[in-house]
Amino acid sequence: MSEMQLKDIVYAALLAAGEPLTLDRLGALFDEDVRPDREVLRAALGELEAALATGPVELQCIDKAYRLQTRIAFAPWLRRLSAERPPKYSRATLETLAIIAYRQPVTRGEIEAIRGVAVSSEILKTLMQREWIRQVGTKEVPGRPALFGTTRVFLEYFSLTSLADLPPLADLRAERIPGETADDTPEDAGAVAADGDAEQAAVTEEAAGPQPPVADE
Amino acid sequence: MSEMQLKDIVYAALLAAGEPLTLDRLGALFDEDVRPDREVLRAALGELEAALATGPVELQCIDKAYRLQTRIAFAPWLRRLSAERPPKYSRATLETLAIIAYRQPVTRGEIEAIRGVAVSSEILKTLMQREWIRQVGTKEVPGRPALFGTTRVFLEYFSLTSLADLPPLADLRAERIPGETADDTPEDAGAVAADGDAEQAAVTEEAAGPQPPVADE
Amino acid sequence: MSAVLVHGEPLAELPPDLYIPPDALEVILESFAGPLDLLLYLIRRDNIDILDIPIAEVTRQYMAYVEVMKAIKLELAAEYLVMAAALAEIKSRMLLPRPQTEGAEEEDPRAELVRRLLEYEQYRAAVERIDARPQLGRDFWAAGIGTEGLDQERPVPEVSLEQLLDALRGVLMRADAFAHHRILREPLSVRERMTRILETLRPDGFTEFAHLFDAGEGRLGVVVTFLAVLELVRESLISLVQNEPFAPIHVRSCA
Repeated sequence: MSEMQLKDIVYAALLAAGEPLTLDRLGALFDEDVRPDREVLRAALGELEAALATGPVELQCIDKAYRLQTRIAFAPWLRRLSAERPPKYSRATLETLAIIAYRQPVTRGEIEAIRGVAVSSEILKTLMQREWIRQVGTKEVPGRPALFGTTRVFLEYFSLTSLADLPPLADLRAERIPGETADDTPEDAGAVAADGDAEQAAVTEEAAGPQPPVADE
Repeated sequence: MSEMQLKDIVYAALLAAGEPLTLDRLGALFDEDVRPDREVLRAALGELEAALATGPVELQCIDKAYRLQTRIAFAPWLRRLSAERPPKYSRATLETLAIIAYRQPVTRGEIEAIRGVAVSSEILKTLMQREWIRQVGTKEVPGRPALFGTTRVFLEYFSLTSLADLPPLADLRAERIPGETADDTPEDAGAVAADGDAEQAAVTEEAAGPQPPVADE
Repeated sequence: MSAVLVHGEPLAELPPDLYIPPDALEVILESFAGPLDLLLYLIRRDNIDILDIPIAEVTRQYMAYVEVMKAIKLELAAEYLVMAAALAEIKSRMLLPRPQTEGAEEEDPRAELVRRLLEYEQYRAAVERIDARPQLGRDFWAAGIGTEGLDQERPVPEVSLEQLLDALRGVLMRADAFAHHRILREPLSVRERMTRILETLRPDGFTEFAHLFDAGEGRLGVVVTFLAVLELVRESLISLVQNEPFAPIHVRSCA
């Protein structure tokens, strides 16, 4: 860490994450051989809290995760912050929603196993508030985790008659991921897309010119 | 505002907004009768910038809107917040982006003429999905091809205050060809930034400047 | 010095710096973003004055690369061949005696090519500089904090199906990278039905098995429901109870 202060790294992470961070996730920011233990992290969080004491931001710990929030005294001004652009869901939120749609009924643990990272309660809360997902039961395993599934509101929002309208996973896999591969191929050469109508009509792109289906070689 | 400091209100607002805020939007946080004017707001932003100088966050101006972002020095830790690695874009994609950034508004055909190779639809789709470029009109020539330009999201992504912040194209030639005047500075870009709508406005730079002298033997 | 074999065929002519394994060669050749890129590489590599290109030599080298690309069956953009033709034309024009017209000097046959190369090179350099700029999510992050309890009237985010699928593609790529998760085992219709069945089951008590089926859905619907029930049983989400042979079967949520 050298000159960089642990307190500042923690502050930067909380500001950048956009979601509450547990001690484990804070620890994971560091290489194993220099990873601060939980006590050290807690001390840094304490330092941060003290440093923030005179400012408009405060540190909160909810359900063992830390997050920053504006002090309530600033609410009168902040209430007037109307968004100019509609906000966006984080990638994590969209991934979670997509996994629930394809894998329902599914537990949070299963979503995490697929995503490879933790799914915050915030995300599930957001999706529940939107009424796109709901708890449809609990799984009979230790801990009795909740099972999530999508709702009719979800189908309606995405104009799906049923989940079967979603493109099969195999088609998604086959598609080339933009930006990941050399993409200089003149598309005329490969316009014969293997997956014809898999490129669903819902792909709403306003690109100019005719967009041939993605060629897959 | 009483005991509450303007600087702190601005800080809280920038953090809570989740998007860059213009002076107008910052002013709108206040009742009309106590609304600070633009000069006062600018001064508060200056104060804030100074106060943040030792911390992990910095103030950045994007197209006359302000946002807070983490300092680059923290990237090694913050990169680990996400399981995903930042996307890497192919040379072809970046070349297309660069040409659109410097030559906008520009058609696909014009981009192809400069690159000497076809620009695949995939590339344009990638750039549009990232919301780095958008169609800004159509060219009044046969076929009415789409004209592309960069967006505010592009500025935000590359931390550019305005298009004028782009490294000038001329430098290169100045190095290579002693004696030739550097004439490619996108100086119009500054004016663009002034009119408040850099998103649309074009860097109206004349092609690539004068033709290089050709040695004859 | 032995010839480099590509697919068993010796290459007739190779640029002197091409003694690299064909695999690596492929990577190098694929990294050219187009014919201008390749030409610039050749010119800058040999420190050639771009304003006085020895066109015959550069053409020879260029063609050697193009031949290698063809030989290893790289998908060769048509533009490479167009450029080859252009180079050949310039070469032939250079050989012709220049008519001495008074006053205006005859334009160098290479002028247009040089102009294009210089222009392209500018953008190629710009790419490096743009890519070197701080990038959101790579070098810096937007700082933001929660606004819980502010009861702001915020519009809800809009999501397109494509964005949703795009997010899923990201997951799939990662999942492929670290393990082979079987994300999808059943057709979606079955998974959807599983959710619906869980919803209809009363939290306490039994639901009659037959009530889960809707004859109006036809055979396919019945099959989907049946598969969903089997899958739910397999995942221990529900249990089936039958008190005696031929008695009605009841379904109970395990929760």
